[in-house]
Amino acid sequence: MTATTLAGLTGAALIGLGLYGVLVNVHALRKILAFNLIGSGVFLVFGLVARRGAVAGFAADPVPQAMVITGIVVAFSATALAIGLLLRLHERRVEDAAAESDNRSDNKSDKT
Amino acid sequence: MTVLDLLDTGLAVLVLAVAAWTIVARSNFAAVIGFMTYGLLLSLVWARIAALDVAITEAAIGSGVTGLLLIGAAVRLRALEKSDTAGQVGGLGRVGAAVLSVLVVVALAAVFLSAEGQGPSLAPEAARHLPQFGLGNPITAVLMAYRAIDTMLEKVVLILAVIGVWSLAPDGAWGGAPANLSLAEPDPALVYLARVLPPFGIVVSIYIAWVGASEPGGAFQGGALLAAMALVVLMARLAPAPEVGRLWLRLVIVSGPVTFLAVGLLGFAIATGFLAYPTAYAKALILFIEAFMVLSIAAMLPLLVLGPPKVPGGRA
Amino acid sequence: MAEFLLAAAGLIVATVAVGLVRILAGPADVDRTMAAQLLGTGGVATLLLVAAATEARGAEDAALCLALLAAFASIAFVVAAPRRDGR
Amino acid sequence: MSLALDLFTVVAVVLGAFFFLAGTVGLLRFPDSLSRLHALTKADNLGLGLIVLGLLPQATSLLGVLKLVAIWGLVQLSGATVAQVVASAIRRRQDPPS
Repeated sequence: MTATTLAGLTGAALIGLGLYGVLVNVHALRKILAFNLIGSGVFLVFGLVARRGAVAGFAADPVPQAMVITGIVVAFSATALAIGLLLRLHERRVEDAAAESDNRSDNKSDKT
Repeated sequence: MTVLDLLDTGLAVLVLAVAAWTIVARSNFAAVIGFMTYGLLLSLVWARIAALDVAITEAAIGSGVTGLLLIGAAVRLRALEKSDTAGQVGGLGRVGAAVLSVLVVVALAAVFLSAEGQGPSLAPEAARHLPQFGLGNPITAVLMAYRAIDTMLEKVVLILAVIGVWSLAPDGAWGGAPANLSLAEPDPALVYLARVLPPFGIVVSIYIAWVGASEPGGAFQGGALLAAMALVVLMARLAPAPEVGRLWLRLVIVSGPVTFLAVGLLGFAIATGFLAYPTAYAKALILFIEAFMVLSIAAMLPLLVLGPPKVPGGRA
Repeated sequence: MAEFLLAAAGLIVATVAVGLVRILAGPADVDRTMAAQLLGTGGVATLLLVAAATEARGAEDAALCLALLAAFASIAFVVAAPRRDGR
Repeated sequence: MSLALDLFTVVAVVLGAFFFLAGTVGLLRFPDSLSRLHALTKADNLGLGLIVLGLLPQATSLLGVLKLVAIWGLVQLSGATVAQVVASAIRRRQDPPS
């Protein structure tokens, strides 16, 4: 078994692990991590595809590899935005909880 | 089985073990540290399958900016972690998810194992036109010439992410500065590192970006390293986080894609069309674009880590 | 020579991999960080050995990136970690 | 000549790998965080240092030599800083400010 096939199988296993994590983990941060595992698994599959395109003196096909680099950048952007949203949501929850406990003294709050 | 096979197998097992740990770890913090380790191991795997460009990207971003982003989030969400057990997936759900995941893995593995031998390849095609651009690294040629529009739009995606993160600011803080990365007074040793490391870091970033024309490396990798250096300075509080309303900051951010677009449009006049380069100046133009891309990447990645503005600015 | 260098690389990966048990066991997050730091240094060493053995173009540059960012993760941890408890 | 250089490489790399082993054993076996940190710094300094030293004769160009030395220097700097910063983090945890 070559390093390349091994990397492909690792990619497949990572996709599976990530899928399990996205489905099972409750915490949103952990879902983001798991989603990134799926992403890097897919990238490794691209690595396999690139390596299968190794012809006539080339170590690998550059096109899938370049796509992986673009993919890593976009995945990072998406992760950063997701974490930004998550943190803001958390802040709002804390603010709402604080406001609710303030209001509780004078009127009955109806929790949504 | 040779030594190299053993090394590869060991690496694969390690990657999977650490990945599994980030799924099952009890605390978010432990999971995040696992994820940083995972990025590092992954870059070793990329180095082993002849994808050094990707290995450098993964090393620069995986062990740098991503880790800081995730650690910051894990710390701020710590309170949430303990209370939030509602909606826990039950035993049956877990078994179902596990079965589904195993099925996916088996199906994918079967496909990969059945696809033996040569696949379709664009490598000769990519290499044939290399001299035309004066480049030696086919990946840079793919990124900057053959599929230049992808790379340009990728930078636009980064800008959109920055705008998205900024737009999460509370109303009063718009145009102000993001919160500090460190909560307390920084350690003197860290301040020392933040003074000594960045000069070396700047040299290495420029080298990686420059060498990308002929060897593995490139603009994004160089920019990500530069971004990490900026974050070291910010962590040591040698410089304050910039106010997001500043004009210079916004100009730096858009400089990369705008230069790319301008040169692309210039292609109508001096070459055969949009994003085409005249053969005589191809390498010079590509490096010109890359220089601005390094700058805007080095500005955008730290901004994504810093998060939305929190402190009201002077001239919002 | 190449075989020897690769064997050394394999040995170092195996060694620091065992050290990763500290990531699982902890007990404190600071111990986990130390294991990650050891893996970082081990990764640099591995890349250098593989670069010398297989003459893979760019492996040294990847090692250079890792070396430049060697302190990054640990510092990020210490800076972001809450003050009182490290657990 | 080349045999002597190869021998030098083998000895230095083996020693370097040994220090990685020692660092890992220390990280796993030592009872508290500060002594584990002590073990870790040995792998950072001596382990990588000896491997770089061993690889120097195998370098094919001046740039290669320069890179190896730069890598060692960067890891030294980072390792020293991390040891300081982590040690004070451990201390803060052990005796919280009153």
